[in-house]
Formats: sequence, structure tokens, C-alpha cells
Amino acid sequence: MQHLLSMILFLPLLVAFTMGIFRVSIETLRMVTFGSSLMVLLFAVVVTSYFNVEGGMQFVHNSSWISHYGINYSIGLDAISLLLLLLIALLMPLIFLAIWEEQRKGYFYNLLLLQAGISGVIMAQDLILFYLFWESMLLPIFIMIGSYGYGMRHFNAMKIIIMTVFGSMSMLLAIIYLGYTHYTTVGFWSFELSNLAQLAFDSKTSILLAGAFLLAFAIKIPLFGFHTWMAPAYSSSPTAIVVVLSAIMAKLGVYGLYRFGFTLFEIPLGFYTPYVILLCLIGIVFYSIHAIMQRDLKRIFAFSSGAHLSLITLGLFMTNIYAWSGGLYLLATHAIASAGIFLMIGMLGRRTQNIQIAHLGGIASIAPRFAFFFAFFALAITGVPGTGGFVAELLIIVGAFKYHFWVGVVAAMTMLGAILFIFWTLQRTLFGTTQEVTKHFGDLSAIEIGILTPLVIILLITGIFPSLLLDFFDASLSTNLEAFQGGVK
Amino acid sequence: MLSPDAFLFVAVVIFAIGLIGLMLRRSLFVVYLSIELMLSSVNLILATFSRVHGEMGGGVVSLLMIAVIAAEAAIFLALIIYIYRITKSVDSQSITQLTHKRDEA
Amino acid sequence: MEALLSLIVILPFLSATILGISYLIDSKKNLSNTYYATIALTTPAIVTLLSFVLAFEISTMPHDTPLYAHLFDWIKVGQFHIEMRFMLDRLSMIMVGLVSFVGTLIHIYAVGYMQDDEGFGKFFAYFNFFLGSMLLLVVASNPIIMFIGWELVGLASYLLIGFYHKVSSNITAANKAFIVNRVGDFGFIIALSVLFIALEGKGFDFEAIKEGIEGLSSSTLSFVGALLFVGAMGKSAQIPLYVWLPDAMAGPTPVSALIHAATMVTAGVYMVARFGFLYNEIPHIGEFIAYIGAFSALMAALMASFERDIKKILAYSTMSQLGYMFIAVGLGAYGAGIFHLFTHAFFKALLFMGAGAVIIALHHEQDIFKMGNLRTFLPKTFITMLIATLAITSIPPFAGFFSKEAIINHAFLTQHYTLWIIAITTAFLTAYYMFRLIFVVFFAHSTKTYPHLIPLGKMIIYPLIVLAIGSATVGFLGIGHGFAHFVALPDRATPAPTHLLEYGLMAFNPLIAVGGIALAYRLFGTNPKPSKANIPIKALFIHKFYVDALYDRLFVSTLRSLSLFFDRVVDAKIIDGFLGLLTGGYRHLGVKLVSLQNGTVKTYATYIIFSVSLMSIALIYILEAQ
Amino acid sequence: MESIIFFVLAFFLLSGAIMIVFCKESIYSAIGFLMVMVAMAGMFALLHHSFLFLAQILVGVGAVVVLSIMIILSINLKDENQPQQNIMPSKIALTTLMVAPIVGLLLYAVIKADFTFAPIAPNFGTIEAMGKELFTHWVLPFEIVSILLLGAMVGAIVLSHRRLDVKS
Repeated sequence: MQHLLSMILFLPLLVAFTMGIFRVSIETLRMVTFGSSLMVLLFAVVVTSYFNVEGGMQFVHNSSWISHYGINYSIGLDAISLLLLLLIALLMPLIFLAIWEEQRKGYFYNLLLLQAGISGVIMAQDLILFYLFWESMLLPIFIMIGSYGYGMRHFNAMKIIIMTVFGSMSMLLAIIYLGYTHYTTVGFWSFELSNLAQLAFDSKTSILLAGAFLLAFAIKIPLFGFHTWMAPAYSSSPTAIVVVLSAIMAKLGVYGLYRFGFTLFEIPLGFYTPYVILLCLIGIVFYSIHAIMQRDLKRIFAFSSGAHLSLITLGLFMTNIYAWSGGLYLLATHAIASAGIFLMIGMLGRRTQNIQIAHLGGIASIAPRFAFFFAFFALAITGVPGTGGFVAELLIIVGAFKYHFWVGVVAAMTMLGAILFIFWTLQRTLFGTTQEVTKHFGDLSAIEIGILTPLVIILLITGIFPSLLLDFFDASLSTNLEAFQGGVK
Repeated sequence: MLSPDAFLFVAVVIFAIGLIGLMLRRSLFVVYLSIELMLSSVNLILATFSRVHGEMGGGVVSLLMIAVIAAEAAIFLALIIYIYRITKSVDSQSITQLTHKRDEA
Repeated sequence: MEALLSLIVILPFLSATILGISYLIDSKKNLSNTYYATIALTTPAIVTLLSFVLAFEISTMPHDTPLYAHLFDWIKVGQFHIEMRFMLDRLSMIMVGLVSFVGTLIHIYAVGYMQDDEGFGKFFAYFNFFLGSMLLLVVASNPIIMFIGWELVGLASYLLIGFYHKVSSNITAANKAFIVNRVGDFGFIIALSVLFIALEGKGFDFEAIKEGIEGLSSSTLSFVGALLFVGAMGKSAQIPLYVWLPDAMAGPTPVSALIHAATMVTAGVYMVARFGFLYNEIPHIGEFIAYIGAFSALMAALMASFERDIKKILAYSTMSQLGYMFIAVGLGAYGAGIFHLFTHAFFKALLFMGAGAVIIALHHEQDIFKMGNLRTFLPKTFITMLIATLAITSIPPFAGFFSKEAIINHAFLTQHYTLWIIAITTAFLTAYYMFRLIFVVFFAHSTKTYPHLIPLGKMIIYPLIVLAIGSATVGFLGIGHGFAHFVALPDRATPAPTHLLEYGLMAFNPLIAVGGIALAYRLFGTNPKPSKANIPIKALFIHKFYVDALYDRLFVSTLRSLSLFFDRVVDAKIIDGFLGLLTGGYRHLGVKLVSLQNGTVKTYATYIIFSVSLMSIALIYILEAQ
Repeated sequence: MESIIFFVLAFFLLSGAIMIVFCKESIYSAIGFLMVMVAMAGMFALLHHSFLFLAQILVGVGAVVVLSIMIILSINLKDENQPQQNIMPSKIALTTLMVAPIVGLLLYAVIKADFTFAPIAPNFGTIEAMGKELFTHWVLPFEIVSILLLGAMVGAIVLSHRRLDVKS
């Protein structure tokens, strides 16, 4: 039980290296990777079953790694990390199923590394460890966009890596400074989150440090102004990567803010709160309007992701229980919905070799199942009641009104924002008459339905019985919120 | 009686002239001769210090240096001929193989 | 009883799911229409039965003890505690009965109407889904659950308007409907949130709100009330959010009958009545609602008078009648408003279904000026539609007379004479445009024949007859305010009229209507011609006051150009431009440094010497310093 | 007497150096180089390094200078092949300015250190003493230099026999 988390973390790595050393055939590779992702899912489910909702940080494992600088292999989970871990564990088998036909081995290796990196980010309790995984999950993405992507893939891969690394460099500096300060004030080196949280800084330093962390996460999320890597990267990415990018990676920015930002810097983040909220509000409106005239399905939903992530971040920064619950709920449900939509865009692209909206249309009349699932995920993104997105948006909006009236009004605009472009997109993609590329559009196969159905079911359950999930992280959230508010006072 | 300073002064000045020649002139011959000049000035310094300390080590090194000068002369002159045969000139500016070439448009 | 109440909502969703999955699995079209029709019809029939059972139960109980059915806790976060709980009081009982009864009839009608459509199964999946959502809306015990139903009926409406999805303009209409509705919902959700925050900790059920609002300031309440009404504007097609309703006629006719006439569009009225206790605190907002309703009624009537599409005439007529309802609920006569809602559901559904019968008989012809003399060919349709038309023009003793008269008189008695004049004018116009339709479609061109007329099936005709009986009789429920007393809504007090005044008013309304009929007969009785836009004011009416063009210019084009601006200027020029300055600066520096590396050895030697000389200076300095 | 000899040698040394750098024709530079080497040999003699004196004359003058002159003459540069370069006063000033700190540092060190000649053994600098020193303490460098010379020889041969069509 103690090592379950480590197994989740290292199984994909182990599989990747073993497979790489033996240079197995593509058939074996896809079987084994799929099997390993199922194993990870199983482990994650086991972890969940042993998880104590009231228990705070659990499954903690701590062993010394680079002892001279106090860097430890320190991992653990609380409810929110567990939620993210479940998400990635659930999505990976689906992604492997979705790329079943893929002949290039690099896909599988990179995805395995990516899974390990993301799991590491979620579990890490040591800042250096966190940083290590944070950067290592970027590499597979860089490689995959660069080698298997579309369009201006090299440029876009460079753009995403330069912008995100720029942010994480500032974070690294801050991390090292924190560790050094711990050394000078306490007497020994440590990068353990719980230790660093005890440090006290004068206000100017802490604002700078918080800013450095914030920059890294703001680029990753991305908030308005740091977003120009987003649409190009999404449009150049292969399906598997775009699913991970939108469903998990972007969320990790928010997670990082929650886990590290709010634990380390309660007070200085208060200094940034108005600005971040402003950026989020601009983002909500800006991304929605921006998406209207995009011509490429991936870019449209990239901006939709951006708008939702702004909303999640907004929820996080308003620091009341409604907004936090809503933000985390949206984090989960939007991950599922956007994974669904991007998987479907991948399926669409495989059929038509073309995801330019202008060339699509009429799919509903010859492929009703495809149309149903596509429309379902699109509507789930707009937050139609009955899907989890509605619950989340409702909570965030209520929280926003609790925070400030006008913030609430703009936050409520998400209800308008998403539909502006999504309905027009649906019209041009699914409805109308068929065109050249959609004339022989094949409906979804049984496997594809198998991939998508779990996501649909999850979205429906989260929409109809939200208390199931909300109660799950309510305890963690309330505790952290109280701690945070206590810190501010 | 001469002081060592006099010798050293002379050596330093010759060294400086060698440096100036190295920077100032483009002709490979002059560059070569400037380098020889500097080597010789170092030689002189070695000899002087050998005398200052009354030990033979400096002199021996100086002797070895003379051999090095000879070797250097052989190589350098061979190179000059080589370059001359390629470029038909002994201009140091004509050798630009080390330049950074922009490969993208 | 509780289980029955839950079943009312759950059953339609269940059958919608079954139908939907069957339709999706059945890609080879092996399942017959009978399979779908059986499931689709059983559900509303059972729901209707259940609702009658419950109605019996409710009407024997005192009016202030509603029936509750608690399903599960929906959300419980902090003070935000929303239960999935249904409430059946007399108001929702009326609505449940109405929706399920009229819904059942329209389902039957739709089986006949959609018989040849390849999306038969899908249609009924949507239809049952709508029914469930509408029932969820009306039995919700708190505004959040109500809002869920509110949104879901919008979604169902979107799906059904765009049912013929191969024609892109239909989808445009569907999008318009959904988006405009969402604009209304935007107001709704803001109102709910503000109300919740104001009442935080006191619970959010309707009863809790009723008790809670007493402590709130009038300005908060006015704000909430006004924004709630914005939601109603969207759903119930009032100025300025009415633009979607005429376009929504792109859907199949049963959809127009069920959703865009009888049930969904009246949700706004229902909501205002549901929040009657709140609007009673803020009568000035109520007046505002009444004026919006009045102007909508008038404007819709004017547009209907010049419309040529049979369904759009009825759509404007719906909007106009909804305006009447808002006059009533705005002035605090909730009972009268709901009564008009009730009667209107019968005759407007009937009108749409009759129009649908005509349309299907004529191979999907919708222009009334291409019809005529149909009374000889479609006698049953003619009779039933005539009854409905008499009802809507408030000719006694048909249903509309009682309900509309109550509203118009209420406006007069509460001394809102402007409203009264508008209402009377609209009544005149209603009679005019409705009989214009009847005359043009059924009387004119008395020699016209239709060789290729499609015979109408029983499934289409029988519901018409049932509804015609309803349209003729349900008005009597309202005699002596019986209906209003039964519903027991918190009506604001009205001054009692003298008998003379009462009878005067009662006689006045039918007279006005008869005037309208006479005008219609004079213009369209024998040889009708479509109106031409020969004078500016007519052009204004024919072009729908240019509102569509205005909205298009104001919102659609602006958003599109803004989107392009964001893409091409903000992103590409400003943000990437700024980043470009950074990266470009880096690159330029690189280019500058590259020129230092010019490949000539001499230059490199110079660098070395230069560096050495710098070091020398430093060394001298250091040595001197020691 | 020694001082006079020193100044004469120093004069030749400096003027030879200046000739190397500032003469336009390569052959004059070579003559300047000859002067430097000879004067340098004289300097060695003044420092009682008789063997160095001999080696400098034999190797420096006899081999290096002669080889240089021979190469210059054999290439026989025409004017158009000469680097077109005017020695501009401003450039001289600039390079001098750059060199000045180095010279300054060295002179500074020399003045500060205040060296004096130590008394020397009678056989200082003789062939015998040098040989002894060379083969007792300096065998390894001596061997290394011999290898260096071998390498230089091979290198020079390879370079001069290299085919010319490698680069255009």
C-alpha cells in the first residue's frame, strides 16, 4: 500500500524503458502500453478505495534523494490530487485505444513518459521533485508536436516550449531561493512543501516570489495575455497530445496554483488577486469572442478551453467555498468534456483528413451516432444542465456574486460566451448538406463508441448527482480554505 | 654595470611592438614575423631571468624555445605557401572559413 | 403520492433515453415506427393519468399545503443546499395537467404528422425529453431546479427547431432561439445568484425565499425581479428578445404546437406567477412587466397582420397572447394570467395543429395566399380551426373570451388606461389578423381545387377534435373568478367594479372583436391580395420593424468583426508583437554578435589582446590598491 | 663598455622590430627580422649565455631567417596580390592604446620587483654546463621538443604536398 503511488508513477516509465530496450514490435507495444495504462487505472481505483475523505494528505512516502541539499523523493495525495490522478489514469487507456491504429512507436513511448510526468506533478510534495516532473511532462509534448504534428509544427513546438519554460524558469529561481532561505534561517536545506510553508518573508520578497510562481502557472493555464502559444499548439498537436493538453496539462496550472501558490503564499497572492481576476474576466470574454471566427475545429475548442480555464482560475482566486468547489468541479468535468471533444476531433480528422470547418457539414444526416456524441460533448462544454459543467458554472457564478457583483456579472457571461461559437460550429460541422470530404463519412465504430461512452456517462452522472463528487472533496477544500483564510487574517 | 631592468625593458617593448604588428598588419608574413618577435622577446626575458637567478634552467628553456621557433617557422611558412596557392594572396582577411554562416533564409 | 410525483418527471426522461438509444443503435432502421410510437405515446399517457390522480389529491387538500417529493440532495456546498425536490401545489398542478394533457394530444398528432420522416424515433426522443424538462420546470421546488428545467426546455426547443437539419437556415433559426434564450437565462441566473447571496443561509426553496425576502431592501428585490423578467422575456418571446419565435417555426408543426405555443413559451408567465410573492413587493417592476407585455402584444399583432406564412402568423399571435398574460401577471392578477395561459394552450395548440394539417395536406405549402377555399376540402380542419379562432378573438362563449376579458378588464379597473387602450387595440387587431387567416385559407378563391391533396389520417384529426371541444368549453371554468380562486395565487387586490361597468366591459370586448372580423372580411373575404409595402409605415410592419436587421448589425456583425480583430490585431500584433520584441531583440543581438565572429583570425587576436589589456588594467588597479 | 654594446644592440633590436611591423614590403620586414635575431644573439652574449648565443645565430639566423627570406623571395608577391592596406596613424594609435596597458603592467612589475644580477659560476652558459643541465634536469622537455620538431617537419611536408583542388 505504501508504494502504490510509486508504482503508479514508475510503471509507465518502466514499461517505456523495457519496451525500448527490447525494441519490441508495434503490436506488442500497443498491447503492453494499453495493459499498463489499465494497471495504472486499477491502482488509482485501489488508491481511491483506501482513500479517507476526511484525511487530508495521505499515502505519504518520503525518502531521501539528494540529501546534501535536502531534496527528497516525497509524494502524497489529497482529495484534489486524487481527482486529477483519476482523471489522467482514466484518460490514458482511452487515448491508447483511440490511437490503436497508430504505426509510429514514438507515440506510445512519449505518451508513457507523459503519463509518468503528469502523475509525478500531481503527487510531488517536494518542490524540486515537482519542478522535475513539471518540466519532464513538457518534453514528450514538445517531441510529439514537433515530430507528429500538423501545420507549422516546428515553430509551434518551439513556441510552446519557450513560453512555458520561460515561466517555469522563474519558478525554479523562486524555488531555489526558497530552499536557500530555509537553509539560512532554519539551518538545513529543504525543499519540502510543508517545511517551506513555514518560512516568513518580508512583503516585498514574498510578492516577488509569488509572482514568479504565478508567472509559471499563468502561462501554463494560460491566462489572458500569456495565451498566444495555446491555439497554435493545439492546432498543431496530434490528437493524443491535444487531449492531454486540454484535459490535464492546462488543469495542472490551476492545480499548481492551488497546491503550491496557496500553500506557500497566502498573503502575497492577495496582492495579485485583483489583477488575476481581471485577467480571468477578460479571458472569459476574450476567448469566447476570439473563437467565433476561427476556421479550425481544434483552435475553436482551444479557445473554449482557455475560457473555461479562466473561469476555473477565477473560481480559485475568489476564495469562497462556492467558487472553489465550482472551480474544482469544472476542472474535472471540463477535463472529461474536452477530452471527449478532442478525441472526436481526432476521429473526425482520421476520416476526413481535414478539420477546417469550411469543408465540413452534413455529418448528422449520414452519421447520427457521431453527431450525437459530438453534439453531446460540445453541449457539455457549454454547460447544459444535466452535464457536470452546469453544476460547476453555477457554483462559480454564485461564488463570483458573493465576491463582487460585477465579477459575478462577467462570470455569468460564460453562459453566453460558449454558446456563441459552439452552436455556430455545430451548425457548420454537423448540420446542413454534405460536402466533398464528408460525403462518405463513416459512423462511429464499436470501439470508438466504447471510448466515448464512459466519458458521456461520467458527464451525466456528475451533472445529475453532483453531490457524489462534491462531497468527495468538500472536506479537503473546506480545511484548506479555512487554513487559507486564517492565513490571510 | 647593466641592470636586468634594461633587458626586461627592451623585451617588453619588443613584445609590445609584436602585438601591435599582429593587430595592425594584414600580410601573413608580417603577422608571422610579429609572432616570432614576441617569441624572441620572451626568449630574452627567460635568458635574463636565468642570469638574474644564476641558474641555467631559464637558459635551457630558452634553448628549447629556439627549437620551437624553428618548428613554428616551418609550419607557418608551409601554411603561408598553402594559403597563397589557394587564394593567390597572403592577406589574412582572405581566410574567412571560420565565419558564422546563416543557413536559414 | 410522492412516488407518483417523481414518476411524472422521471418517466419522460426515461422513455426519451430508451428512444434515443434505440434510435442510435438502430442504424439499419429495423425498428418500426410502431415501436417508437408505442413507447413515445405510453409515457405522456401515463403521465396524464398520474397528473389527474394527483390533481384529484391536490384539489381535496387545502391550497397552502403542497405535495412534496424529495429525491436526493442535489448540491450541498456551504450554504448552497439544493435538493432535487418536487413540489406540487395548485399552480404547478394546473401546469402539469395542462402540459401532460395537451402534450399527449400533440404526441398523438405527431405520430400521424411525422409518419414518413426518417428521424421518427429521434423526434419522439426529443419530444419526450422536452416533456420531461417542462414537467421538471413546473414541479421544481426551488428556483435552481426550475432553472435546470428552464434550460433543458430551451435545449429541447433547439433540437426540435433544428430537426430538419439538412437545411442550414433551420439550424440558424435553432441557434437563434437558443442564443436569445440564453441571453434571457443570463439575466435569470444573475437574478438567482443575487437573490441567493442576499438570502444566504436561509435556504433557497420557494417557501424559504418567500419568508426570506421580507428582510431585503426594495432595491435588491427590484433588481432581482427585473432580471428574472429578463429570463421570462427570452423564454416567452417578449420585447426585445422575441426575435427567435417567428424563426422557430422552422421546426415541425407539432413542435410549434407543443413548445412554441402551448407550453414552453408560457414558462415565463408561470415563472412570474411562481414568484408572485416577490413581485407583490415591487409593484413598479410589475407595471414595467405589464407595459413590456402590452407593447409586445401590440407589436406582434401588427406584424401578424402583414405576415404571409401561416405558421408565422400564429407565432406572432402567440407572442401577442403572451403579452396579454404578462399584462395580467404584471398587474398582479396572477390567476387571470394563468387562466389565459390555460385557455390559450388549448386554442393555440389547436390552431397550430390545424395549420399543420393544412400544410401537410398541401405538400408543405405555408404561404396563405397560395391557399383558399379549403373549407370544402378539409371540413373537419376548418371547423376545429374556426372554433379556435373564435376562441382567440374572444367571442363568447369560447374559452378566450373569459380569460382575455378578465385581463383587459383588470387593466381598466386598476386604472391603467394606457394599458387598457393597447390591450383593446390588440384585441381588435387579433380579430383582424386571425380572421384574415381564416378567410384567406378557407374561404377565398371559391373555385380553387386541389387535385393532389393528401388525405389526413385519424391520428391527425382526432386530437384536433378533442382540443376543439376543450377550446369551446374550458372558458367556463373562469366564470366568477372560479379558476383564479382555485389556483389561489397571491393576487393583488383589485377594486370591485360596479355591475354596470362590468357588463359594459364584458360587452365591449366582443364588439371590438366583431369589428376586427368585419374589417378582415371586407379586405380578404373574397379576393385577397397580399399587402404591399407601398407606404413607409406598412413597410415597417412587413419588415418586422427592422429589428432582425438591427440585431444583426448590432450584435452579430460586431461580434464577428471583434473576433477577427482579436485574432489579427490583439493576438498577432499586440501580444505576439510584444513577445516578438523580446525574442526579436534577442535575435538582433545575436545578429550583431555574429558580425563580431567574422572569421578573420586577426580580429580574434584583437579580442584576445583587448581582453588581456583589460585584465592588465584590472591587475594594475588591484596591485596599486594593495 | 657593456652598456654601449647593450644600447647599440637595443637600438638594432628596436629598429628591426619597427621595420618588421611598419615596412610595406615583406622583404624589408624580413631584413628587420634578421636584425632582430642577430641583435638578440648579441643580447644573449651580453647575458653570458654563450651557448644560447651560438644556437640563436645557428638556428634563429641561419635557419629561420634564411628560410623566411627564401619563402618571401620564392613566392615573389606581385603588388596586386599584396594586401591593400595603408598603415593609418589612427589605427596605430588605437592598437598602441590597446597594448599600452599590457606594457604598463609588465613594466610596472619589472620596476616593482627590482631585480639584480646574481653572482654567477664561471662556467655559466657554456656548452658543457648547458649540456649537463639539459641532460640531467630537462630530458623530458628536450625529448618532447624533438617530437615537436618531428611533427612540424611532417606537417610542413604534408601541407606543401597537399592537393590543391580540395578548396576552390
